[in-house]
Amino acid sequence: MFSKILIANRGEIAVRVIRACREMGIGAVAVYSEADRASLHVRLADEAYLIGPPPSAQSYLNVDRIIETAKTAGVEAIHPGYGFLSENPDFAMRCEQERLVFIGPSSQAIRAMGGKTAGRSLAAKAGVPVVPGATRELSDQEVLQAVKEIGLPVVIKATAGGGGKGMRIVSTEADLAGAIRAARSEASSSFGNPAVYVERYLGGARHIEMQILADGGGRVVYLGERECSLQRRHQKVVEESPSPFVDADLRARMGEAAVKLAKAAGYTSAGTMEFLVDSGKNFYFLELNARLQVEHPVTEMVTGLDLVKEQIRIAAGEPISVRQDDIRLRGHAIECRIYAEDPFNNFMPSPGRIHTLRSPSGPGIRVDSGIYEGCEVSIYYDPIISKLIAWGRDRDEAIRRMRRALGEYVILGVKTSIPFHLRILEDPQVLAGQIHTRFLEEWLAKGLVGAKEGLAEIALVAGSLYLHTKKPLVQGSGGQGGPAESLWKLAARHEAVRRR
Amino acid sequence: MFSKILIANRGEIAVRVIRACREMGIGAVAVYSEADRASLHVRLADEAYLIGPPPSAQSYLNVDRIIETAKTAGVEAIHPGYGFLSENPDFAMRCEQERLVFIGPSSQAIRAMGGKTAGRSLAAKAGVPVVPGATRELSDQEVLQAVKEIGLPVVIKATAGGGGKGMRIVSTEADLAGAIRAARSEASSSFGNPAVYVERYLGGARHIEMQILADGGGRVVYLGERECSLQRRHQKVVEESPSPFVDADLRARMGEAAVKLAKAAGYTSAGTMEFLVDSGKNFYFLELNARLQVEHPVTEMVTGLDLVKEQIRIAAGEPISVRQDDIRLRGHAIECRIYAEDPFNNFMPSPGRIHTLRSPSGPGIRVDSGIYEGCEVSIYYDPIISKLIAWGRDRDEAIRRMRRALGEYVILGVKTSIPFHLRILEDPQVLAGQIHTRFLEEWLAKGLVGAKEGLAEIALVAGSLYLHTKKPLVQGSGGQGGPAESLWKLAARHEAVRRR
Amino acid sequence: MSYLADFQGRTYRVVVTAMGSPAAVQLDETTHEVDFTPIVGGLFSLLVKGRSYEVDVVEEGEGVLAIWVEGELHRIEFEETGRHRRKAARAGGQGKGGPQTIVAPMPGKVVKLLVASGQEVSAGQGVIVIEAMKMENELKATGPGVVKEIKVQEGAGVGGGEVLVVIE
Amino acid sequence: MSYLADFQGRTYRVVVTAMGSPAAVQLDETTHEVDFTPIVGGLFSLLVKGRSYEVDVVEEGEGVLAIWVEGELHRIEFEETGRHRRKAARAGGQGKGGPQTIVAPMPGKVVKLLVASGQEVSAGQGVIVIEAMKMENELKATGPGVVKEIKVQEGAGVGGGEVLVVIE
Repeated sequence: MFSKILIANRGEIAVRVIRACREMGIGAVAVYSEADRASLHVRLADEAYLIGPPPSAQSYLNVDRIIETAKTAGVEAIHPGYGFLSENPDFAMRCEQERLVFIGPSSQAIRAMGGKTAGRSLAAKAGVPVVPGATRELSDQEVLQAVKEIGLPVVIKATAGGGGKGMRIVSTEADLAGAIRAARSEASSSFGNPAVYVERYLGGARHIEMQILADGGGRVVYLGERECSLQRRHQKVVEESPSPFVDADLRARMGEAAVKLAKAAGYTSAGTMEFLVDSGKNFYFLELNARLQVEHPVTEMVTGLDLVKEQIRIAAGEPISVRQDDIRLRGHAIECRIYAEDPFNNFMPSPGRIHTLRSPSGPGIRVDSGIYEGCEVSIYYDPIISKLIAWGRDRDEAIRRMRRALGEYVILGVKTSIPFHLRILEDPQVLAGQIHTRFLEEWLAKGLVGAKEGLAEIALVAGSLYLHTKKPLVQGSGGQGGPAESLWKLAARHEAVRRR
Repeated sequence: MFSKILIANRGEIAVRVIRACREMGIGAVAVYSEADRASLHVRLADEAYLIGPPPSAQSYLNVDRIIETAKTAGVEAIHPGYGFLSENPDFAMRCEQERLVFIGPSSQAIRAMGGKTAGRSLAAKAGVPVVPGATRELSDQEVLQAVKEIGLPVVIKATAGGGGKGMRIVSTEADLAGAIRAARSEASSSFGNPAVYVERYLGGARHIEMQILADGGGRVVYLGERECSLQRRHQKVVEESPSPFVDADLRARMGEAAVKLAKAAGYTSAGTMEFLVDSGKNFYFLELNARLQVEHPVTEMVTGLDLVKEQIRIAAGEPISVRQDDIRLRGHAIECRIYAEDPFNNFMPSPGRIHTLRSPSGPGIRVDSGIYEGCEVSIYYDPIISKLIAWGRDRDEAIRRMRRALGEYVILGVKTSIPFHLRILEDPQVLAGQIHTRFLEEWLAKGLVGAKEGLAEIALVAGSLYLHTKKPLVQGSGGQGGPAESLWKLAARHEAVRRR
Repeated sequence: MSYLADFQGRTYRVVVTAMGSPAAVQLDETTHEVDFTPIVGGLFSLLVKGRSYEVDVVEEGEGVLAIWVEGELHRIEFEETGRHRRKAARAGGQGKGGPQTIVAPMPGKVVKLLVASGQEVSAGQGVIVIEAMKMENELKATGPGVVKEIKVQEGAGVGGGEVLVVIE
Repeated sequence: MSYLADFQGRTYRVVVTAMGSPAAVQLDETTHEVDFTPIVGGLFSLLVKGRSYEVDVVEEGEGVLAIWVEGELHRIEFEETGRHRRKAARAGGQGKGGPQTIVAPMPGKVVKLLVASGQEVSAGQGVIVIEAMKMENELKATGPGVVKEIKVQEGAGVGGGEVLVVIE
């Protein structure tokens, strides 16, 4: 087993990997940009090294600097988290060359499957159904041509994409050029690669993905599915496991297809096969995510496995710790991604200082967070600041726990998606599990429900008392019956409270 | 189902019950003493009512006031938590008379089993082995007489006891009188009942208890055991489920004995049968805890059940939600009780203001806490301020997660047992599961290991930099090379950090 | 102490008639007895007829309070009555037909300008693309007009609230 | 800036030779380069040769700092060199044979006095019982002596650090 690992990432996922390292007795080495000196992952790591200025291209994507740091710190392996360099075959290859273990699939496997187009073409060869569209990257001109063939609506996707970045749905020809430009630009800044392709957009389908683990000894297992249909702008918003739509038969068919594909690609480590599933329970392979997923905790909570530890063990040459027959899904888990964005203002990103933070806890609740009270949410990076995960014996209990925990979660100073999540999880269709990939967009088009009724009075009362108590005592400006005296009483009461 | 419940308790357990209510859509009504106006349970409840001055006898034990509050608030049921009125048959009977549902066993069942002596005598009749000793409360004189018969060492116990209160082990005759006095006095102030009895003290045995649920329809199930041998002064310190000592056969034998006893007593709700288990896997009934236990979360984490919800359902006349055959223990859970006490100064209670609080989270971690940053830990109540629970696929992973989480848990302003727990969970015998009820006392007699080496340098460096930076800038008092200028630079850097 | 409080287009009269435990606050016609207890920082615990509320208060400007109750934000402007200050006229003036200002909704970077000075724009037309937190956000014209002034260039960093483009 | 720091019976000489990022601190013979970053309140993040430490600092008195590093508390007394103040003599004087003071280790209530004024006590003998947080704690004589003064009575509330009984 490794004695020290470098984590080439930041935020909640770096914290997640640090925790796994600590539990395994492995030293955790963080890297940070100048914007992240005071970040939680730096504080919690055993060691931390500066790797460059705030923009990702100069820090978290700076391969030379990261490799150099790994050597200085004397680590044996690098965990890339998700995003950044996690699916970059050149980085994986560079690690291989430098005799650093890349905690993920081999560079060959990433090339074979990690790029979205390569994965599609391999799947088609292996006999797994794929969504109609291109199987290689396209020029702008070729995209226009392909769209003519497959028909609108289509989705433009970055071949190196992930997390909804570099992805645009296009329903009218007029929007095509702009969408290609935006997708390339986002892809370029997020993944250092502007390549895009196009595929048919299957509206009304579900996005369901299958988690697999594959080790160097040839064992491949599937860990059940995740339902990820609740998306906005192709960003997953809420994920759950199991899917309310998947029965044992469909799970086995999808799981076996995923295992077949992983074997065909010589894939190792944790990976996810994304599928679109239509109402007839037909599934179409979308892409392989050749890394840990943001939403891996829901699988962890229903299987009891720790996917990061499995990744590390596999990278160290150890076998997966379970056999297919021993994998049991228990209960139901659901995740809400807490974004720093304003759901009431077109989901505008909301960087800033978190001046107040109260986190939920108690039965069935897990918080994977990269924030703390007083921290800065930077403009430079992804707006995921925390993930809230709830487990219950069944879907109903999981959702009730999630709502309870969302109600306890107070993040002030930046806007967050918490009110959005609370409203999603009260929708009757969501509660019934009747969702698809366009569900949230359609639901949002109806407008977000505003503030609950009846709280304005409380706010008005609280505000006036707040102003009243903070007023300098000398300034007794009229009012009914000796305000100065009553203010003194109040001050005395506060003192008493404080002394208690 | 109830629409509103009053929680006749405070601290972490009141918060725990509030969370269950919220998840069930039931209104949660808190009560509080004058010392608890700013407590977490008051903040989180839907409603909260003052019930008296700080001393428990005038507030949390004030039956009339609690009943009156329940009626004013219009609740249908009362959850007593643990401690306080939870095992008081008069309170349960009063609820019954006032047509309020007591969320716990009937007053009859508490009388039959809840008092420690009554439970012992019923167990003996039912053919469940008991520890030798008295089966009724004794006068001081009778205790002395009984000790002559059963021989030293003995343990003096409050018949109404729980949580290690009103309990004293006596090894020499000289200590007997003082121990009886102390036990009666503690019992009186904790439970409003000075009655004590005596039983043989079985050194070297394990304390293992069996969780049961029993509903009004006659269904009784057992949910596996908890190993609670790590105790100090008869207070449990670390609990786990399953016990590393219990195999399937012993579990079934103890579980069936517990079920038999519960049926004999006409017991309903959640309850715990405590046993001493010797090295030959013989078990002796100690007592029934006719309430929710402090350590119930470890059972929840391995069974997936929510015991508070089960209690509420049973009280509302609904059946237990599982059958015996459906109960599966998954993985391993361990709990550390976080006490406000100083492990390096004879575990002196440590009330005060918590000025700094950072709570752990992430995979497998649950925090059931009654504290927040800025809160006061009162001198009036029990020193349990939080419970940290870790789940893992096996005991090793659970312990590693617990150590990781204890390392993340920072509570400053009061002393806590966290360093004590960290040291316990590094002991080779504890790791091997070789523990018994005297283990911790013997282990403590060897002396607690002090601070880790090598950190003093960091403290010295940090302290000097702290003093240096907080110094007023005007006061440039010598030193090497323009301290005033470098201080300005530092200030500028801080500003930059803040603006980021 | 008496306040006029503006919230969502309505003005409320709020009078604190007694402090202490409980305090009394008259809101329009009704008097509320309130136990108002400071917890820590801007967090207060309110008990109103037994109902428990957690309320976070942040002062955003003189008399302007952001108040969260049960997760919902209320931004309220309080003015003490008897003080004869006039409120400043509301900033912006985004009414139809008048000049529009396209303002950065958050700190970020200008990725692309989609219009040129002097160009005519229609309602809903994209004007500028701002990137923050790895997401591109296209800001649109709220109504038709002519681009009068472009105050930033591509690649520039901008602060939240900064005026980027003026359309007349 | 240069300090003498007393920790666990040893005195260290600590000199801050440079501020900035990193700062430099000379401890006895060795100079440490330290990135010392304030996080929030009394929490600081230190990077020393890449090693990351979270350090909480609380000022308990002038120059007296309680410093937590990785869960371990260090109580250190710093004195700026060049300032010619003498440290106050250490309080207490609990040496053998001298007068003992039995001090309340925490706020609580006197449950029982186990000795009377003028009574002889032996080492380890129980002197007084204090209750706090529902636990009774018997405070014992650290050595033999005679009870000189009892400063509290049964049932009284006492503050942490309050002298309860004096034994000579």
